Amino acid sequence: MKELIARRAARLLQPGWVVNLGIGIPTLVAKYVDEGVVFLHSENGVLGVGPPPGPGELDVNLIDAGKRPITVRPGAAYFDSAQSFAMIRGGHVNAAVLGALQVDGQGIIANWAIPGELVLGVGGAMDLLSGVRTVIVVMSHTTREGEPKIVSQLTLPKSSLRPADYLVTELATFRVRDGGLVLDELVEGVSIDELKARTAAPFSTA
Amino acid sequence: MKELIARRAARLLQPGWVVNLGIGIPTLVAKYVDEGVVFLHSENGVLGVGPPPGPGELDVNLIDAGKRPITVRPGAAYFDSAQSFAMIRGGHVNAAVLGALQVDGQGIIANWAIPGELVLGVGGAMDLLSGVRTVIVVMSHTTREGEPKIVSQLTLPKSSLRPADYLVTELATFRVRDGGLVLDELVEGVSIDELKARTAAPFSTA
Amino acid sequence: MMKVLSAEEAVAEVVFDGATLMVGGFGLVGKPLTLVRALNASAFKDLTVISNNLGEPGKGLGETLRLGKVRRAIGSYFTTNPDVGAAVLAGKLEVTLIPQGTMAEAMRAAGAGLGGFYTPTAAGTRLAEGKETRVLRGREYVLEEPLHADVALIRAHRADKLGNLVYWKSARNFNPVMATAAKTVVAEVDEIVEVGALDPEIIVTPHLYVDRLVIAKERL
Amino acid sequence: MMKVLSAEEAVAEVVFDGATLMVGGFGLVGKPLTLVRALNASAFKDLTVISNNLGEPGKGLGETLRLGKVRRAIGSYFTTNPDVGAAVLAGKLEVTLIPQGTMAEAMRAAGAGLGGFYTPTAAGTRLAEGKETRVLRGREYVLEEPLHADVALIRAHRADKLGNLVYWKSARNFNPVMATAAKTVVAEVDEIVEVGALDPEIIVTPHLYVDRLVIAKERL
Repeated sequence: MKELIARRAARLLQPGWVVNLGIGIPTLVAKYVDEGVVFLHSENGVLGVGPPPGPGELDVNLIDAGKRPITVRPGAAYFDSAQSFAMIRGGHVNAAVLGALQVDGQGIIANWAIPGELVLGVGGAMDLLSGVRTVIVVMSHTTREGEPKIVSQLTLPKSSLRPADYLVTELATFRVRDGGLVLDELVEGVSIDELKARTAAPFSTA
Repeated sequence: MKELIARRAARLLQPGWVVNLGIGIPTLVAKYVDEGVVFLHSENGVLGVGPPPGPGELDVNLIDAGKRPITVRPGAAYFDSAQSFAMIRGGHVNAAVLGALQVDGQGIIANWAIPGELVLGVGGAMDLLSGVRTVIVVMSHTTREGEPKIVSQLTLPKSSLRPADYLVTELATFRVRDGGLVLDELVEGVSIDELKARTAAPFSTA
Repeated sequence: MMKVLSAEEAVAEVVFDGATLMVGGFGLVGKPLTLVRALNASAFKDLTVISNNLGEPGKGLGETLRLGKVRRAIGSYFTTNPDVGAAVLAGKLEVTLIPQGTMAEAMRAAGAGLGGFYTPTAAGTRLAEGKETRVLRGREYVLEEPLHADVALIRAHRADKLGNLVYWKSARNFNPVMATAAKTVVAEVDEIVEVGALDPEIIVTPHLYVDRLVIAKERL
Repeated sequence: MMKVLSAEEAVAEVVFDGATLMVGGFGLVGKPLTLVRALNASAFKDLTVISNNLGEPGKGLGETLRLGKVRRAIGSYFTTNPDVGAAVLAGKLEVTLIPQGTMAEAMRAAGAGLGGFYTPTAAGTRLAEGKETRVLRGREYVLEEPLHADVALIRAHRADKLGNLVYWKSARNFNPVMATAAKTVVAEVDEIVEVGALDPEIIVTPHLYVDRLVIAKERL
């Protein structure tokens, strides 16, 4: 299911784009893009992330934002955290692929805090949402308990005032347009009634 | 006279200091410092300015803020204008030696604009005054017409709310302390009465 | 791969009447002279030029000014070109003077997606008139807005074919920060090398900031 | 020439009870592990630690926390060390969470002498509560203050004897910006080379930001 989501999210990325991939399902997107055509940005200070190191290639000081060892592509560059986030906030990163806990009917995302739990991490998620040109949310359509994650009203704290541009689940891809969700693509074998039953926010089909 | 001022200003610079020299008399200070001990910063993006190029050393793309060709010392670094002024404003430059048109009795400086004339240049003077740790003003004690340049009230627009720390002229060196001028050193052969006659602001002698 | 164009093609593609241009350089050092010549040969007009200075009389941007293409100039030091004062007095040019460090920082703020910043520079002076000031932790600061442009014409030393840039000595100056602050960035370079030929540790301007490359024909 | 000290000497010279320390690194990469070990072996306490995270349980700054030396932690991501949550619940640790980019920018603002800046990050969220917000040109921004420290403990790859620094791959991260934001900066490096051995074009942290050098004894 995760692979299906990642593969479909990857199709939204345009040649030449600089893309930041979050932790979790977003990480899997790397498998489905040509790193010579799409450039991967990691907010800890790398542009041009390549595949994981092969035997003998490991450098423990070269990691991505998920703290996994990486390699870099030819033409890569290193920079510090302030410059990295300047790129992100300043709109120089074409897209971010991010996970989410909830998304509302306007595309507003909750992906960092759970009420009642001690919140000890935010990382770069809010910065990415504030600045990248296209935000692609990838997530399972429902929680493990089967509850809709696409909701009319967020019950979790929002991550930004800025909505996602695309929302990719194992059932469908939505686009956010004029403050509402628009169904872009239904996964083969999923009926529109099933999708509606598992989605707790309205969406249009054109 | 200029050389005398420059030589005496140079004595205020401590070993290990990073120092920015303005245009005019300040430039001459470089002749009286050991560039291996005092590091010269130029706001167009050079730390470690060395002497003017000798025969065959000229690089037209290596200039200081006064647009004169320079060389660099071993251990020099280049950086962009934003980083250069971040250093200046952030207090990482130990001292600036600047010229002035007028200084008042509190050490406030006017060095950029003349009333009634079109003002078309400010450069980095205001940034230097806002951030460097020690400001040393070097100037002739009076105008070409013999009018005092140290005045009780500025008649020219001020350059900053921040006063100078030292004021070096061909007659004396003053220190600014507790909001007033204190005579630090009288040039040999100058009497205190002569100094007072040519200075239009009060100063203390201890 | 980055588009490599002639200076004339690049100017024709990215500039337009009424455009706001950033032009790199401190004096003539680090100035994209080939691009400026192409700009001067073009028919574009009503330009706002953001550059530390406006060249020397009839040289570089000084020629752009003489050709009547510049409606407004934003910079820190125009004193070296007497044409600037004459144009202002003749009502042909509007000049906005900004302290040099504030100008560089305002470009960085634009490139970094900030809404504004408080700087101590110019607080209490004539250059803060009309600007919001504020005392923070006992010190007076001036609120400055980000400084954006439609196009940046910059000068670098070497580019790789992706558009990663390295500079040459003090010709770096405003070029890297301008590359972050404009919608479209054209870099004039001495040489274009293969991808991978520049060490990732030494790249000053990563390729995501650069849109077009032009080979320099004019040198100092 | 820069003072070269052992990690123990450097910590003894620059740290004090109640000090605010910036510690470089993203996870353990780019973390000054030799200096952190010396800090852990010292008697200093009541520290405020500004670092993206607080290591892993019992490792690096995680050990500093276990030793009860940290009164307050400022960072963006403490989730990987469960000791942090336990210490907060036990009332032994105060945590301030800041978005990672805002943290880096606040350090830069401190190093660049700014009084504050407006960022869009976190506007409208819980992390903006209690902070001043403002709509500028139609967008909501949060006012953030500069983030200063008494001491920065940073990790670089090579230094020259003046203290100029270059870094290694993604171990650069917060280190250069922390070097600008603290009163005293100690850099732990793999190697110290002669003055002039580092090309002026590739120096990331010029020596004016650095106060002490220490040779790294601990490696990843």
